[in-house]
Amino acid sequence: MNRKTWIAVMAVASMLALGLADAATAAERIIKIAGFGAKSGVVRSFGVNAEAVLRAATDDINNSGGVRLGDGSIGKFQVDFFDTRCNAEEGISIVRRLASADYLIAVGPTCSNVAEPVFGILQAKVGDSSDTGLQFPIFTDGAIKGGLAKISEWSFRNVPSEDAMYKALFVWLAEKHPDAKTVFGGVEEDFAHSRFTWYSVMKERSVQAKFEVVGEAKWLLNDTNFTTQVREMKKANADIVSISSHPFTTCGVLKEMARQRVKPRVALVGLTSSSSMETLNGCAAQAEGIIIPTSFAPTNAKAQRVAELTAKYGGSADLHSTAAWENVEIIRDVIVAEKVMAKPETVQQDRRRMRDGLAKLKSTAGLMGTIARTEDREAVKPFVYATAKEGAWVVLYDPAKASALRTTGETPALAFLPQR
Amino acid sequence: MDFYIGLLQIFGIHTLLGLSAYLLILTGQVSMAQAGFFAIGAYMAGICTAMWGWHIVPALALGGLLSGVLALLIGFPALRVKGMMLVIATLAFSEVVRLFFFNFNYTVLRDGIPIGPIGAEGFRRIRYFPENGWTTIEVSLFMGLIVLLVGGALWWADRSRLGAVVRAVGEDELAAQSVGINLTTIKVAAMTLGGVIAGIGGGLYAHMTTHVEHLNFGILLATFAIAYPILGGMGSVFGTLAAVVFVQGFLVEGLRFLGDWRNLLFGLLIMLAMNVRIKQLGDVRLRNLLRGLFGLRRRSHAGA
Amino acid sequence: MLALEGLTKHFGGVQALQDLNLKVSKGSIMGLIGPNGSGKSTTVNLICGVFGITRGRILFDGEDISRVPTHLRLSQGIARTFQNIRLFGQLTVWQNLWVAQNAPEQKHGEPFLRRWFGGSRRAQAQVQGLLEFAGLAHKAQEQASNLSFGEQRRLELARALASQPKLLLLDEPAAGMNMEEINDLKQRVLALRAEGKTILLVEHVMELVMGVTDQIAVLDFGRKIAQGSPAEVQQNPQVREAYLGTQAR
Amino acid sequence: MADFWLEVADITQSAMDGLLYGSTYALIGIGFTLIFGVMRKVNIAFGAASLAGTYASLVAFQVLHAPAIVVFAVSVIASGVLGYVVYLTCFRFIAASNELGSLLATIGMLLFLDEVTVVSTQGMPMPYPVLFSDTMLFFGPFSLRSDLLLVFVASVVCTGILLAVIYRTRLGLATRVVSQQPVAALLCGISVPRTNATTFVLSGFLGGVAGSFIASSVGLLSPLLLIPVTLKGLVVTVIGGLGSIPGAIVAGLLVGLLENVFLYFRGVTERDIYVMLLLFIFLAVRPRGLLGRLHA
Repeated sequence: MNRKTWIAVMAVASMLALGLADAATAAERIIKIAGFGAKSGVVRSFGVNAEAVLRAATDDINNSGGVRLGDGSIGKFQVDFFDTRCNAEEGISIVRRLASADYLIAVGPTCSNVAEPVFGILQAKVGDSSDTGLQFPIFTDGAIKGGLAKISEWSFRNVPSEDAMYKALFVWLAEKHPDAKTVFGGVEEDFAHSRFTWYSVMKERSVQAKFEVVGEAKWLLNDTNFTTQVREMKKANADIVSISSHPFTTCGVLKEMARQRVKPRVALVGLTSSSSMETLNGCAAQAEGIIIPTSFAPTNAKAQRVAELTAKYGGSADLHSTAAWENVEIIRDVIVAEKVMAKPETVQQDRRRMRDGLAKLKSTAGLMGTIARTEDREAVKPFVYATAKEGAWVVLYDPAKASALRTTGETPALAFLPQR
Repeated sequence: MDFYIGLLQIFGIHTLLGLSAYLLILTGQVSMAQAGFFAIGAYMAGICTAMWGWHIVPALALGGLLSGVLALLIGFPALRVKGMMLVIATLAFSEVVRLFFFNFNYTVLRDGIPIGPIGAEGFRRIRYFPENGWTTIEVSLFMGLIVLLVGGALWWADRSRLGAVVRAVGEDELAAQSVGINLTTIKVAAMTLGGVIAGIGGGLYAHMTTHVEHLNFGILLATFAIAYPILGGMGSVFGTLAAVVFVQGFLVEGLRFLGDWRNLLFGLLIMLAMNVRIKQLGDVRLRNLLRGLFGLRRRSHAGA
Repeated sequence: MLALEGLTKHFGGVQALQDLNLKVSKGSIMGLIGPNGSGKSTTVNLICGVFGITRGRILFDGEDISRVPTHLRLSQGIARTFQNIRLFGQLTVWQNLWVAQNAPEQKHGEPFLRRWFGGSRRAQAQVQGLLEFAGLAHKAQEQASNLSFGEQRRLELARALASQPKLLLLDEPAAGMNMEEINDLKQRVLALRAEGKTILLVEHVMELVMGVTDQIAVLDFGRKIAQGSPAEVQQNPQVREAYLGTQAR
Repeated sequence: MADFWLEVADITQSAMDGLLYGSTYALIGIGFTLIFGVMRKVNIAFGAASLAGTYASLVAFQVLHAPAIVVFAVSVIASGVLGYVVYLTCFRFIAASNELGSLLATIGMLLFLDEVTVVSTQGMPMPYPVLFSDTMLFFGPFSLRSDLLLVFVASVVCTGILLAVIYRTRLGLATRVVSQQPVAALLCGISVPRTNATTFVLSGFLGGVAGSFIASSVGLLSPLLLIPVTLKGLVVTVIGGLGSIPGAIVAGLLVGLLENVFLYFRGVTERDIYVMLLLFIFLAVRPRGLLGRLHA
C-alpha cells in the first residue's frame, strides 16, 4: 500500500467516523406519523396504495437528510399504518390510539364513511374548552366526499375539489362541442361519494355549462344487472353520458352499454375515483374513451418519479394515493415553519402547531403544480383530463397549459398507470 | 389510556347488541333483525339530541322505545316462522329498515348548517358528548352503567322463573306448550325487549361515532349480533360479554400487529373457535371464577 | 269429564283418525290401545291441540275445547306426558317443575313480579311435594338431561302434575321400562286415581293396561273397533285379530 | 295510445330481462337448497366458497390463457374442493345438534374466504371470460341476452342432472336416506359423514357452475359480488321452499322478475324495500315457501 492510497483510506475512514459522530451528536429525533386507511375488503387497493406512497415519501425525505426541527436538530419520519377495514368504529379506535400515543399527525383515511366519524370525534372549534373532542390533527389524502373538513378545525384535506374539476370539464366540453346539448347522468345511488358528486357536482355544473340534463339512471353499489337503466339511457340518446360510480358498477354499466350498443355521441364522463387501475383491470375495452378529470398524472419529472417509487413500494400511484406524497411534503414544511420539536413532552404543543401551521397555508406545492388551500381546510388542486386508451390512462387535456393537446388519436399523450 | 377507555365504549355497545340477540336465542329464535333495531335506535336518538336538542337519556329511551314498538309489531308475523325461515325473514326486516334510512331525508338548520339524516349521505354531527363537555371517561362510565343495568337485569331474570320459562321455550316448544306456557307471549316479549336493548345500543353507537349512515347497519352487523351469544355459549350473559371482548378486543384491536394476517385470521379464528368447542367461552370458567371471587354459591333454588 | 265426538283427522290423504267417539268419566282410567299407527298418539295430540282437528268436537267438562290453543287447554286442566320423553334437558329438575306451574289459580293467585321473578312459598312447597312424589328430592339441582331413563319418566310425570290437572294423558309411559319399573309406575297411576285424577292411558305394555284401567278402547287403522272392560276387550275376537293376533304372529 | 303500447313494451322488456337475470339467482339457490335438503342446515359460506372457486379459475384464464370452457371447468372443480373444505371445517367436527355452531362457523368461513380473495387480488375487479361475446337475440321489439339464456338452460340442466343423481343413483339413495333418517342410515351401513361430504362436493360443483356463469354474465369478478350472491341465494332458497330444487328455480326467476318490475315502477332506491317486504309478508303467510314440504 503506497502513501497515496493510505491517505485516501485514512481520509475516507475519518470522514466516515466524523459522519457517525455527527449523527450521534445531532440527536436525531423520530417524527411519528400515522397512516390509516382500508386494507381489507373491496377497497383494499386504496389502503395498499396510500401506504406505499406514504412510505415512499417519508423514506425519500429521510434519505435526503430528514427534517430540521425547531431546536435545530434533525428529525426522521417514522410511519405506522393502520387498517380501518373501512369501518367507523375501527377508525375511531385508531385515532384514539394515535392521540393517546405520541403521533404528531395522521394521514388518512381512505374511506369517507370513516372520515365522517373520525372528524366528528375531533374538537369542532379550536380552543373551545367546552368541547371535549380530541385535539389531534388529521390530514386526509383519500376520503373524497365533498365538504368533510368542515366538520372539525383539526381536520384538513388534500383531496381534489371535484366541484372545480367538473365545472371546468363541462365548460371545456361545451366549448369543444358547441353542437352538444344534452347530458344523461348515471349514479351509484347508495354510496355517499358518488351520489354527492352526481347531484351536487356533475349535474349542477353541466347545467351551468348550458347543457340540458335529459335524464338520470340510478343503481346501487353492488348491483349487477343494468338492463333497465341502460335502456333508459339509450332512449334519452344524450350527447354526453356522465357516470358517477365506482369501478365495479362503472364496468358493469359500460358492459351493458356495449351490449345494447349505447354510445354517447360526444363524450362519456366518469367519476374521479374510476380513473384508477381497477377500471382498466375490469373493463379496459369498454372504458375506451371515457374522460375523467384527475388530480394526478405523471406529466412531469417529479410526478413520474413518484409513480416509479410508489410502484417500488408495491402500490399504484393515482389521484387518491399520490395526495399522501404531497401531504408528507406539506407536513415537512409545516414542521420547519412552525418549529415543531418532536419531543415526547411537546406532543400536544406540536400538534397544535401543526394544526395552526396547516390552517395558515394559503397554497402548497403539489406534484401537478400549486395547490390552493381554502378557508374551510380543503384543497383546490390542479388537474388534467385523463382518458382510457388501449388499456392505459393517457392525458387528454391539461387545462393549466394553454397549449391544449388534441382530443383525437394523434396526441403525444403520456401513458401512465400501465396495465399490469 | 384514552384509547383503552374508548375501547370500553365499543365493548359496551357491542355487548348490548349481543345481549339483545342473546335474549332471542334463549327462546330459540335466531334473529337478524337486531341490526334493524340498532339502526332505528341510532337514528332516533341522534335526531333527539342533534336536532331537537334533547338530553341524552330521554333520547336513548325514545330510541329504545321506538325499536321496541317496532319489534313488537314485527314479532307477531315473524314468529309464524322458525329456524332458517326466521333468519331470512328478520334479515329482510333489517334490510327494509336500512333501505328506509337510505331514502330518509329530514334536516333542520342549526347555526346555519343543515343537520339531520340526508339519505345515502348519512347523518353527521351527532356530537352530544363532546359538545356538552363529556370526557371519554365519563362517556365510558355512562355506557358502562347502562350495560351494567341491562346486563344485570338480564342476568337476574335469567336465574328467575322467567329465565327458566324462556329457556324451556327455547329448548322444546312443544313440551313448553304442553305444560301451559304461552309461546307467543314469551317470544314476542323477548323480541320486544331485544328490540329495546338493541335500540339503546344503537343510540349509544350513534353518539360514539357522531355519524351514522345506512351502510353501517347491514348484514354484517346483524351477523355480529348473533355471533356474540353463539360464540359465548348460551350459559349466561357473561358468555356474550366474553365473546365481545374476544372479537372486538382480541380479533379486531389485539391482532392489529399482525398486519394483513389480522383480517385473514378473523374469520378463521371464529370458525376454529366453533370447532374446538370453546362452546362456553369464558362461560363456565368465568362464572366459576366470579363465583369464587365474590363468594357466591350456586343458588339452590329461588328463595329457598 | 272428556268426550270425543266424531273426532276425525286427515294428514293430506292419510286418514289418521276416523270418527272416534269416546267418553272418559271422571275419576276413571281409560286405556287406549291398538297396533302401531292405529291413531293412539294422534288422539292424544288432538286432545292437546298439537294438531288441528279435521272434523268433530272435543268436550272437556262439557265445554267444547276444539278451538282452544294448546297452552290454554292446559289451564282447563289437561296435562300430558310424551311417548319419547321431552324434558327440558338443560334445566334442572327443580326448574322443570317450576316452569310447569301454569294452572289458572297458579297464574292469577300471585302478583306478577313474584310469579315470574320470585316464587311463593306455596309454589315451592308444591314443587317439593312433586319431587317427593317422583322420588327425585335428592336430585333437585341436577340437570334433567343427566337423569337416568327411569328418573326422566318420573320427572315427566311429575311435571305433568305440576299444573294440577284434572285429566292426565299418558302416552306410552311404560315404554322401555323393566318389570320392576312397570310395577312402580302401576302403583303411581293407581295412587293418582285415588287422588281423583282422570287418566287416559295410551299403552302397549299389556301388564300395565290390563292391571290399572277401568275401560279400554281399541283402535285399528284410525277406527275404534272395541270398547269395554279389560276382560271384555281381551275376549273380543275383532281385537284379537287386529291387535293381539298380529302381535302373536 | 302509442305511448301506452311503448310503455307496455318497455315493461315487458324489463320483466323479461329480470326473469332471465333471475336464472343466475336460481343457480346459486339450487346449491344452498341442496345442502339444506340433506343436512337440514344452512351453509352461509356457500356463496363465498363458490366465488372463491371461481376466483381460482382466474389462474387458468390469466396465466394459462385457457379457453372459457376450461376456465369454467376449473371453477367447477375448485368450488367442489372448497365445498369439501367447508364441510370439513364447519360441519364434520361440530356436533349435528349444535346448529348455531355450524351456522357461525360458516359465517367465519365466509369472512375468511372473502378476505383471501381480497388479499390475492387487492380487491380489484377482475375480468372474466364472456360467453358469445355478449350477443343479443332480437325478437321484434324485444331483445334477450344470449348468455343469460344459456345460464337459464344451465340451471335447468343442472337441476335435471341433480334430480337424476338423487333419484336414479345409489349415491342419491344414500343422500335421501341420510336426509330423512340419519340414524336409520347409520344402521344400514351408510356412512353419514361420507354422504354429507359428497353432498357438499356436489353442491360445490354447482356453486362453481353458478359462480362462473354469474361472473361471466357480469363480465367481472369482484368481492362485491359476495353479498348479492349470498343474500339472493338465501332469499331464493327460502322463497322456493327450503330443500326444494325446482322451487329454487322458480323463486330465482320470480325474484329477478320482481326486482326489475319494482325498479321500473319505483326506482332503484325503493326496489329492494319492496322485494324484502314481499319476502317478509310471504314468509309470514306461507312459511314453507313456494314448493317446500312441511316438516316438523
